Amino acid sequence: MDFDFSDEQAQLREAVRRWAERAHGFERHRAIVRDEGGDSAAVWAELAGLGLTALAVPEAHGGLGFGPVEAMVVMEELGRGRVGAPYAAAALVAPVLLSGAPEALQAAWLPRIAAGDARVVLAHQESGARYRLDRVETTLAAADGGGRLSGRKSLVPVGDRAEAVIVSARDETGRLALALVQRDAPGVTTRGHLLHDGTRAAEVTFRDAPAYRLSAAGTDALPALEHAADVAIAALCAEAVGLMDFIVALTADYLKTRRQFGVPIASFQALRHRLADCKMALELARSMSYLATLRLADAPELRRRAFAQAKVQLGQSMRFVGQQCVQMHGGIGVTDDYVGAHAFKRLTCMELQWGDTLHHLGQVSAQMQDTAGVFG
Amino acid sequence: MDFDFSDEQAQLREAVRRWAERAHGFERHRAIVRDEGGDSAAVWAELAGLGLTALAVPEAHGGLGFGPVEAMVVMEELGRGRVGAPYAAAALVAPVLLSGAPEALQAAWLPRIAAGDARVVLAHQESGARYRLDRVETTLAAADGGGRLSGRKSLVPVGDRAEAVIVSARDETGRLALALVQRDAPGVTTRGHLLHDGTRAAEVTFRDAPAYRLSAAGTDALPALEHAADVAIAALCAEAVGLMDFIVALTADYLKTRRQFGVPIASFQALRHRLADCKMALELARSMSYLATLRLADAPELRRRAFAQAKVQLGQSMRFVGQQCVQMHGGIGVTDDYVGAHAFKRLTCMELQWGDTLHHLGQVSAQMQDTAGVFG
Amino acid sequence: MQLSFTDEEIAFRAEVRTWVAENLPADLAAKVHGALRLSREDLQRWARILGAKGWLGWGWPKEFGGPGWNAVQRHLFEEECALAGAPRVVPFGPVMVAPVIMAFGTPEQQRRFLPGIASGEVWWSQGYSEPGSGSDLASLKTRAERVGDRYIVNGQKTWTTLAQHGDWIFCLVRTSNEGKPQTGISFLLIDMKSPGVTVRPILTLDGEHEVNEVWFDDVEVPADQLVGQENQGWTCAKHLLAHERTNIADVNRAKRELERLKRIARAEGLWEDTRFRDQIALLEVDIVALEMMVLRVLSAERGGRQSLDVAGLLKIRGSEIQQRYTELMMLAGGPYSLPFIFEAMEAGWQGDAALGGVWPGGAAHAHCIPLTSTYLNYRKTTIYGGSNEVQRNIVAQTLLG
Amino acid sequence: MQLSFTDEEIAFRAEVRTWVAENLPADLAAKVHGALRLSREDLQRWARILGAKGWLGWGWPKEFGGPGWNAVQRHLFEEECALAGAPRVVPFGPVMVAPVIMAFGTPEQQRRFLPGIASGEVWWSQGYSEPGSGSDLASLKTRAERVGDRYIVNGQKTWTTLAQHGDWIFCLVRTSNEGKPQTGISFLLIDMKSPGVTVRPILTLDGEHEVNEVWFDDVEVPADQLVGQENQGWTCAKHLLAHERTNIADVNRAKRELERLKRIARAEGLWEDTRFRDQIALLEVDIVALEMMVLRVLSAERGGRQSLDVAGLLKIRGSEIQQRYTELMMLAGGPYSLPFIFEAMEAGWQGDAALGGVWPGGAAHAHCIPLTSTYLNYRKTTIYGGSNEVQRNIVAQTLLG
Repeated sequence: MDFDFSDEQAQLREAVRRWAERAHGFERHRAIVRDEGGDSAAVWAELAGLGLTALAVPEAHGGLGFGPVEAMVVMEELGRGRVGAPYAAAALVAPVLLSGAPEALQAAWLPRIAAGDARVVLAHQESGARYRLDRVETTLAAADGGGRLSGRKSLVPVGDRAEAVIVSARDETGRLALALVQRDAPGVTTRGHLLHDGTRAAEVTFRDAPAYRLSAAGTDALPALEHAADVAIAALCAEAVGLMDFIVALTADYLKTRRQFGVPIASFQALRHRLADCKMALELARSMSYLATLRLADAPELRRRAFAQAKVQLGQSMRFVGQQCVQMHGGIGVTDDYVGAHAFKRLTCMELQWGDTLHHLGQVSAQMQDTAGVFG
Repeated sequence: MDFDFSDEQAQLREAVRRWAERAHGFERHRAIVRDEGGDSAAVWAELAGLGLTALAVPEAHGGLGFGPVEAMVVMEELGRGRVGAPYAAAALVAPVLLSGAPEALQAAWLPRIAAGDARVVLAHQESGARYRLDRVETTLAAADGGGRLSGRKSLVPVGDRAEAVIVSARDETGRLALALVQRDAPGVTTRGHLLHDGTRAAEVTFRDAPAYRLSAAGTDALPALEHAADVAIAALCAEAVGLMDFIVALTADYLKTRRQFGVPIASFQALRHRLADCKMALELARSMSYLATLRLADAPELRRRAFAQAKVQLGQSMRFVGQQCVQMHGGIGVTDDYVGAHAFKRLTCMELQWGDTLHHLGQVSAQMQDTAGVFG
Repeated sequence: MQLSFTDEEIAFRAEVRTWVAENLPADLAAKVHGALRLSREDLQRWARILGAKGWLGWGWPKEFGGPGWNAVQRHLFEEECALAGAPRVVPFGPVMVAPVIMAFGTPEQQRRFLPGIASGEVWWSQGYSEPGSGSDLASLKTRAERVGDRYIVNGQKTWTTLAQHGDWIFCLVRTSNEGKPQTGISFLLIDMKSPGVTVRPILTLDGEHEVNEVWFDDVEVPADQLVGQENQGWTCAKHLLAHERTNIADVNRAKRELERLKRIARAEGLWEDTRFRDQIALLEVDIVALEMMVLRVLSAERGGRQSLDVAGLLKIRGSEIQQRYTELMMLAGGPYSLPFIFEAMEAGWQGDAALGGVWPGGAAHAHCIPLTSTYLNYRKTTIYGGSNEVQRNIVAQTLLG
Repeated sequence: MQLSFTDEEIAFRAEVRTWVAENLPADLAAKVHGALRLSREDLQRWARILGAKGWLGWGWPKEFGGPGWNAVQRHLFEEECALAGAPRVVPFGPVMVAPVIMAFGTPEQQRRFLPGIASGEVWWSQGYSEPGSGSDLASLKTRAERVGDRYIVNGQKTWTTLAQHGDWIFCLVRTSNEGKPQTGISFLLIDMKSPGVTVRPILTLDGEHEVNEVWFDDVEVPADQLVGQENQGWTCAKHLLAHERTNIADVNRAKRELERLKRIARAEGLWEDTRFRDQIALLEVDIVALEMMVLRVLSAERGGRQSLDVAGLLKIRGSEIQQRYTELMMLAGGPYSLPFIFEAMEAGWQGDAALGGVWPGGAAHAHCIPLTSTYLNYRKTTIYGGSNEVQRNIVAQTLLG
């Protein structure tokens, strides 16, 4: 039971933080949203330059083979720095999905991911699925050398710019399968758009698109998909913690600077107590972010229960901290050219990703045991 | 659409308020709890002396035949005055239940109720029923001249001191029936006890106890029982509003008087805002109390929906106002000899009577229509 | 005490309902029900229609050409418009500056300005807030110097709603630095076409252009555009704030949006979900309770009495409820509340041709597009018009002195 | 970073668990699990058992006869005791005054007082709060005048928990009125059998006798019962407050009570009720998050670092959660949470013979009897030990200065 970071982890944090502060200011973020549709190739190259795209790739495939704690450290700093790049999707989730793939596929893609040359992202969202990973209508038909995908996916991170997409689909036996399809393959159509947080996603349709099956025939890929989702949730929790660190500090500074009625508004007890409540929400969220990361390698049942609990806490914290920090700013807090407003928008969108608070509350409720606690 | 009180109603309010202030101070309340088991014959006689026991009894039976608004006015003042007498149960609910009874029964009991000579109360609570009025296992067997009751009821208001009890029971056909049994009838056993709010209730068992059937054979008494419950809920809402009026004013006075750090604690913005929130909860509750009272005579569907909404609002308001007013008092707020603590206990118990907030939320949720509003 | 309206009130409601049904353009109602973007022309169309009927100044007394309705009639009119999906009337002219001109303006000013407001021809803006003066309005710094028969105005206003469309603007300006801040403020009417007036957009966090900065650089304002006495502007401002308190709760619109929330929940398959449905049920209770509180205030006002201690609660509760229903709509949309497609806020957007004219998730989720924008935009409701913190200060003042 | 305990910690936990299982009297555990009334004798029995094992002063260093455990070991010990249903150790002796005597007492005072505390023989009370000094402790007025080799104490303490059982009481008293309030306070140990000490009960709103007023009327206190220097009492008080911060969250007990809540919900037929079950689920998340926060503080403390900014949150959150589970238990009991039967809080009460020895609603609802009493009683948790309002002031101070 130890929540200290190693020196290596501290150095990793420092490196990411320094890069974000130096190279990824708010003006650059806005320019990326305005001029590059929310996704910057240059930023991705810089992340690769820092070695971050190699972080979760096994050493055997040219990566660093780091674990969940290092991923958490990076995500906290990307959150603090308000970096909208699809790092979690393309650098953390993809390697996990590929780890179950045939060796040839791993050898083909993992080194390119590590080098930052290729982005591979998961496409799981379907129109009627809401937050359920097992509601899949996209089909995977067997074909020589792999399969053929038909269907439609929404909200695929940088889905119109990634080199390849890993798709959840039903095979002929009705089993859930995972298949990789190259974006430039015939039968793949993409339409990119912004999300409210300034990140990029795409609607992707497949018409008999040639695909490589990742999950072995005869197996159900749902456990693998759920594990990938939990990798994404752990990353989301860590990013949210870094982002809440940022917005709470930003708000504290504002309260100390802004004057009304001849005094700094930091002198009003109602605002002081509310900032204390924000700090509470932040530290509860940080605690559950740690729990999620440290449970990532555990048995599915234990892991899923902890992740549902974590997303419920994060959902509540993100909403409260985001709303109250905007409120305490007054008018400036709702303007598009204020960094705090963008932090709020990101916090808002994160609640709607990988299952909202009510969804995960349902999971917690359904999985409750007679006893409960950090240790299960 | 008019929420003004008539001069008569204003006079009625004034009379009850003056009596409570003059004759029913906190010391008397405590003495009644300590020495009289939470129920005082003298207080009942004084209420009768004020004509209040006749309020809801039809003029044909020696009553005043007043309506729901007058009942609300009285209950608000009994709440403000913290009068624990079973007025709603014995003076408002009983006449409604008897209004459907055979003329002979009405003639036998209503005049005595009006005169304050007899208290007749409803016994509906059973062990497994929780808040459902239709969960009834007590049986009513037909017998010449009426029926015979067997079963057990809990939490019957002054059930060990009332002259008669009206019992919900199943007849041989499985229909819900209402039957009146005299407390001194053979086969009736009672055990009185206090509730946490200092009022009196009793566990009552029936073994082949002779009873008079109120509801006609072949009919289902549930609608009548639900209507009686709504009369009780309207009374409860009004009492709670009066009681919250009292405790909010009490708390405001305390904040202005109590000094810490060299200043009145009324100067702390966090407490000022919380008192404002209490005022909000109080006025929302008053609004829904009005709605309940004014819907009492409406068609069951419209009435029940409004009453579920009202009890949800009251439940939330009573809990928030009670808890926060105690909190703002600090230590004194949790001492047994402080009037505010007793107001809090009464507010606490009222949430658990006639369906708690979650129960009625379920009712609202189940009865939602496409449109909603005060006018249905 | 009684709940039902009088026969006269019921007849009045029916008359308004019929007229609105016959005169509210369907395309406008569709935009409002869908929470899509409204143009200046959209808003002006409805204003002119009301103006032609003599109902744009629905709160005005007969002597100034208004219908002379009482508080209950005004409420019924507002409710019928809201439920039918009429665009929100831009209040700065008919609801805000007009009553001030009626109460404090000269007959000449009344003749000059009221007709253009009543007809909907002239678009007014409100120049109150300044960068340094939000909750603390009395500290405003925009100066107006009297030089001969004109005032020379210098300074900056901010959060000026829809000023990009404005013909005229009414401003609180500082004409004296003596005494306490409230004194020394004057109420000026300024032609926005005057040289030296610059309007700069402020984009809100939903990316919309709704508020502005308005700069005044040696703007010459004829002295006959001063309303009331010099340095008595605070009196005008207070009069304006006191006027129209019930509609601030916006409960009529809340009822309409609750209906919309239920439609969205059905479309997204949440209507049978106990967990989400309970959230709607709680909101429904909140809205009914707020409506009852509004009706209590109306009943008191019709009786000629003020019930300020309750009226002061309406803005707090109304804005909390507005934020709650926008929040629940966004949550109901779920993942499909995430896309930000600026052009999709325009009525008639058909999606992307590349995907065969469909939306993220398909046309079935088209109603999700505005949900997060509205949620984000409505964070303003607890900030503007006197932040809810300031409102709580006021409520506490009445309770604790 | 890692979640699991070390092998040593796991072995330690096993040792404690075994010992508690073998030494905690079943009748005591039954009372605690049932939230029934505990007598002085009940509390003393467990204290003596711990004392005999040398674990009553479980936070003490070896040099004073304690086990010398680190923060994690202390936490594991507390958790095992809580989950097993051990009575709460009355903290005033072993947890509060002992560390002060160790830090500031003379060797003579340490020899004189620590053994009786460690063995559980001597019952200590805490004399801090006064009628006029709650949150504002430094304003306390109880006077101690030095006369020769003794102090003459006059004044009144209040909210003195279980003082009716007390042998000794440690008090903050005013020995000087110079300088700011904190200076001029001294830390005195007073024998409650001294002439002039009067204890008057204060009943809490659940009707229980748990707190008292303690009056001092010319009480003579030998000067060798002053701890630390005269007028340096505030330093002792701060040391006491700084000591033992994690258990203030009481998360171990919260975990035990969550299990009890689930048992009650099952018994009352609520386990399958989505609406109520979700409330339990939310509480479960709250408790897990609080436990993680506690573990973070323990990890920092074991590493010799303070993480005050988080520790300051523990009391606020812990007390909110205590109130929430008592509230949910009361709600789970439903109508059968209403009866107030004072004698039924005694273990073994069999109900009323007149009804054949049964309870309101039958023996199936017997577990409901204490629920509302506990709910009412626990309102104190956000008030005592520095009200949550004061705690928020402190947290805000670290954020905003």
